[in-house]
Amino acid sequence: MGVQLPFPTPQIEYSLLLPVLVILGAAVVSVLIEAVAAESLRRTLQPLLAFGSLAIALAGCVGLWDQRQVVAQGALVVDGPTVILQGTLLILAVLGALLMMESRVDPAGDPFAARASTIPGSADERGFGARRQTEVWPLFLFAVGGMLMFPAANDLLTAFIALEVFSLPLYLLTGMARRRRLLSQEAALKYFVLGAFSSAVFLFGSALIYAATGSLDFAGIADAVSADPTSGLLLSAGVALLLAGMLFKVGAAPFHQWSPDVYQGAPTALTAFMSAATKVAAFGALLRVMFVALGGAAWDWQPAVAVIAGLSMLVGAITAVVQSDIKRVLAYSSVAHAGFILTGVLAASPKGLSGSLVYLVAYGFVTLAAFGLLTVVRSPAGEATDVQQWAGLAKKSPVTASVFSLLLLTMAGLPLTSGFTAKFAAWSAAWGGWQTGVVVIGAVSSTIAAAFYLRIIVSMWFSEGDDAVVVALPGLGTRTVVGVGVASAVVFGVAPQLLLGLVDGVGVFLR
Amino acid sequence: MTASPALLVAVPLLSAAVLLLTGRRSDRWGHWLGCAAAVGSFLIALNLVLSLAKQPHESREISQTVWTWISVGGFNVDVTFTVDPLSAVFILLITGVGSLIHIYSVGYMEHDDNRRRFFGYLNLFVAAMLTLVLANNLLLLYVGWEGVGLASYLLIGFWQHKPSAASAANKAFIVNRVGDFGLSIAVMLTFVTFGSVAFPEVFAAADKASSTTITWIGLALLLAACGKSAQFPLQSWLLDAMEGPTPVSALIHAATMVTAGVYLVARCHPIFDLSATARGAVVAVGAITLLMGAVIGIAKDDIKKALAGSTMSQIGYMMLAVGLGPIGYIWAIFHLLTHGFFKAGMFLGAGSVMHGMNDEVNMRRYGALRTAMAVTFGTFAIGYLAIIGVPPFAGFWSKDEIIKVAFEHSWVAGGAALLGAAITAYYMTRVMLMTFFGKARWADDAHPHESPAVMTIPLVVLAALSAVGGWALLHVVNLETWLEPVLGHGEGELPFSSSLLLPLTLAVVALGVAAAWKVYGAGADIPVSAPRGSWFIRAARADLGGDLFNEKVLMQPGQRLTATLVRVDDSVVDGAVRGIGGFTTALSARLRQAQNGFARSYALVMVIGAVIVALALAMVRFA
Amino acid sequence: MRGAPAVSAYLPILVLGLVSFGFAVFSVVAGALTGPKRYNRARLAAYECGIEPTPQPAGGGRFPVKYYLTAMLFIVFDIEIVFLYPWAVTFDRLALFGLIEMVLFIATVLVAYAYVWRRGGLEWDN
Amino acid sequence: MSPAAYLALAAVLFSLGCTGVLLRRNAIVMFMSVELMLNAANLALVTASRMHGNLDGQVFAFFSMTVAAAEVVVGLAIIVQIFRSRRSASIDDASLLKL
Repeated sequence: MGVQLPFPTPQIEYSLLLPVLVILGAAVVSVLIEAVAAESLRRTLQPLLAFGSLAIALAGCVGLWDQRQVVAQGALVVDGPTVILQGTLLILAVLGALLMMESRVDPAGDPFAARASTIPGSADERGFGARRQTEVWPLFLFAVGGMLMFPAANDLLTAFIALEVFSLPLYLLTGMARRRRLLSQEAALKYFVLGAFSSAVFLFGSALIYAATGSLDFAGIADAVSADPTSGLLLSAGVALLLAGMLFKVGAAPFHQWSPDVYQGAPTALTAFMSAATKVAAFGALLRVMFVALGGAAWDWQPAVAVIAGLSMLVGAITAVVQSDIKRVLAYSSVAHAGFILTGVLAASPKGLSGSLVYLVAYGFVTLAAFGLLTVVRSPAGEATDVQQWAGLAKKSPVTASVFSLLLLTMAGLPLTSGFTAKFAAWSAAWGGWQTGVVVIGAVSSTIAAAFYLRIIVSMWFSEGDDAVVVALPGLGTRTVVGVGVASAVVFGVAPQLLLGLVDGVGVFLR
Repeated sequence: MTASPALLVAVPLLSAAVLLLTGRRSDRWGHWLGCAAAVGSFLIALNLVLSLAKQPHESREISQTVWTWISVGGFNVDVTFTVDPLSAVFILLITGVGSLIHIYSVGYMEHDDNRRRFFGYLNLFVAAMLTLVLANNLLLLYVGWEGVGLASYLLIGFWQHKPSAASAANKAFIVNRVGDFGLSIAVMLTFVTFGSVAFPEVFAAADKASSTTITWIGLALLLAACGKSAQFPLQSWLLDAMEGPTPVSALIHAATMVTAGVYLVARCHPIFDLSATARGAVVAVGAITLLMGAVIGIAKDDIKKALAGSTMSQIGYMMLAVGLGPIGYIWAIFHLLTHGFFKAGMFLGAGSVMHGMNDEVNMRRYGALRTAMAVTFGTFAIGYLAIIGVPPFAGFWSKDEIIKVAFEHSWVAGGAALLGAAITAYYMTRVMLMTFFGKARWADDAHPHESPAVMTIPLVVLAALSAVGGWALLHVVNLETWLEPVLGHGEGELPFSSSLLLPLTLAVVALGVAAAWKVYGAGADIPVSAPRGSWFIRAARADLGGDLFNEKVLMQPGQRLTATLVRVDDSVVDGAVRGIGGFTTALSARLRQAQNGFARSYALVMVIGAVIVALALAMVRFA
Repeated sequence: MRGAPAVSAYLPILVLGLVSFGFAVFSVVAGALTGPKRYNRARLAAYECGIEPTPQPAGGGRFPVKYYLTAMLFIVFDIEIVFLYPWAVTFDRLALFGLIEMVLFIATVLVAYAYVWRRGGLEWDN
Repeated sequence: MSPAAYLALAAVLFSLGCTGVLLRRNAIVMFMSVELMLNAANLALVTASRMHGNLDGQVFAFFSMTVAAAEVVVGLAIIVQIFRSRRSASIDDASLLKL
């Protein structure tokens, strides 16, 4: 009855989608393992599956290096930025998984609650105490799969699905910390409610853009925008809502307020992965939307992004100064970093794109390592994240203190560290035009930011410590994560050409 | 054979790495490794400078590119170390005085459990400082700049058990951030203007840039110099920095790091040559600081702080001189060198006194030490004669020239320099008299004794340099000719007969000495607790309001902004939400007193954010 | 946009809407006319929370999550239908491709089902 | 009837949902408000699909329903969990995490 619209048989380029398909397939298998395998078996099978699939996906990703193609009926696109973002995400996922595997720092042997559904403090919970959580693995794999899709999404529908596929597992994982369960659950609730809210905003923005342009895919939107540059209120409102939804995920001010709470409440191993990978995925998608779909209207959105970038840098840097919890300090600093990356987005040029990508890669590894290192400093109650508990750390473990100092200095953007390379790449793209003002704000906020990084360093080296706080000797996994972070900070700082050249080689977004 | 400039940096850096990473294992021999690294780099520096001297006068340069750091499009930053006549004098000063201070520290820090770490930091400092002066581009210079800041910071706070040391380290850091901000702006401006940050390319293209840009770059560089060299208005950290061990004060806060600002201006002189405004600002800063530092020097009873005030003042002289243009550059560097000799010597002398007096720093508790500590007294006295400018000691040659070129520039600059000389004579005589003459006012348990040889030998060497160094640099080394290819040469004209200048200067100095003698000289009764003093002395004791300035201008706005942001977050947003919601239960009321953590207020802020974004979009679209 | 044929195509839906609206009105009115009128606490209790937040023993006993599990199961199948239906409509045109994709889809849903089943989600009396 | 009216209705529903999230303190009701926002988006999508005469919007609506369902599962899991721990479904009670 009624209208017959064309419905062609879709073509799916499975080989080009290998990384995504492998991870999502592994996630489904992982659920199956949860369903049928015995607990002891699950404990070995799940990590094996996770690392195996990540390795295959990574290999597939490397194989896609030269591919520039729109795939799956225009739903996804495989191009240079996609590959580099997916590659980064996969490496971050491997490192994140290593942190999740860590069994030596917590006396209980596992960073996650044995069974998330038990009530904190109940006899029920104690009954499960010795068990190891394996349900985190399917959730983790689904999150990784969604993250891989997000920056590759070429239309609003795929972007939305990807957004949800990686967000929903993260909401659940946030609530699964073994220690401080109430905080963890609360963080999950907040993250969920606000995340769902932002998804709704994103969705409504998509709907309005669709209503204004008649197209969901980015190329179609771009055509409609350039055909009618004055297309009115509907499009503006849609873009504003879409931006708001995405800026929530990247944690830019004023959409950032969830991040300190969530970063603090979530299990630290997950915070590490989430803070690094979410930002990479979300910025990847944001870049694609801004450059491909709205590239023709850059003049329109630049002032808005400039405001958000400036706000993020200032709010992140200034608020971090008064924080007393290291996880919150890092969270606020990640808000500031979001602002720094937005400075690159703001440039709306190929140079801005590569600057942002460089920043994401540099930032991802260092942040992951910094959060990973937080897990080893412990008090009897669990991780010691109060800045005061880190006082005098240099006496207890000079290596931990030195490494953490280096990571903080990298975040502060000290020359000869990757942080400097990143800031250089992002800012040199934006410097010159009217965006110069934003870069100056960036310079001011990084000056402020250096103050709180230094505050932590000073307290580690120059204060008397609390004897109850000890530094646990982590397993190989955590050490690898920290080692990779430190290596990236030094190598990309001393020889930035490696990173700059890599990113320059990938070219721009495919339309 | 010519040594490699990179090796010069690598030696202390490696030694620092060994000392800091091996931990307690190297406690027994760590300090000797540190000394060996310093002396080794001094030998390398010597080798480099001698090779440099063999090259033709006009094109003396030894460059080594270690690797290409950044290469994007046409923009290249190399890690290149360049030894030219200007950096040559610096590397000799840094490694030479540095070696002496390393050796001295072996004795001074003998009873400190963390002596190895101290030497690690010192080596780190030497490496960073060498990077700073050898860098052939602004970015690498920036690396060294941050490095010396970090090392200075670690060393000021070295005695972390003293809260005052930790807070001094913090203060030094925060004040220096302002300066570093200036340098980062200068680097960015240079990069944008010239498409390069390498000195040769930038200087070659400098005259093609617009004069406004050049002025801004100059002012940004000046801000950086003010931070690092403790010049007005960023001077206050230097006095607090005296919380660090005395060898640190001698090396970093007298002889080398604090002069980095002067080096920066001298190095970038082609920029300043093109902007009279920037040069004028440098002169003003120098003149103000030289008087300010001298006045602070009068009022301090803490021997190290009196010397720190003096350091500020002397660097003020150098700043003044570099601001004068081609006529002053060479004399600024000359004074920098002589000051490096005599001030390091005096600081080490002060350290020797403290060492013998149970770490007492209050000069009101000294007195009559000349017999108890003969070597220290003798060397300190030579430093004293040098700093007040008595011929033929080192300071005389350099200060006299600065006063001369200052008068060539203007009456105001000359007057300030001359007045500064008088005050210098006054406060240094005061230090001298209070410490070594008069009655013994020692604390009951003080048993002053001379320091061991490992400490006195560096004192003697520095004293010798203070005595003849000025004359030798001028007439044996021929510093003027040596520096000319880099810094250029200018001739000025005195507004009065040049034969008047020397008597005038000496008369002024004599006046200052006489005045101090009258107050603190033989038979003067110096109370153990400081009298209240006139408003002038009180203001000077309070560092002439330096901290007040910091607090009002630098810290309060930041704190207020932070507080406001938190308050907006806490009360306005949450308050609005609360008003609408109207909650009742006791628990939530209690939690709400803490006023944060509410997901709904976060959502509200998000909505506000979305509205901001929408408005920004609409403004462009519909405006 | 589309003129008369389109409107007539939606006519049955309009009729369906009217019928359901009429049914709703009828039920409410009939209930009001015929039912007993007694007022008690239960009728005035908060409705929006769904589950009355009654205090439970300290340390927590078990919470009846059966309803919640049922709802979740319902969703598993509900979702399946949402996609099965359009597929069924265009089944002939999507041919083998559609079939394979749909099998994959159903397999995925079955995995979720298996998970619920193995984890005891289907045992009501637990 | 003009499709613009449906879009306007969608906007009204979205705003209602948004207001609900901001004003209600019961997590479940907040969550229902979010669902209202999602459905407003669905309405807008279907309307736009009709306006532009292509099916993209309708397909999107299907998917967003699915996502909404998944969100319900996850959301209820978290809310039920926190309710069991704290005996309260008030979002404002969940404010241990702050400054």
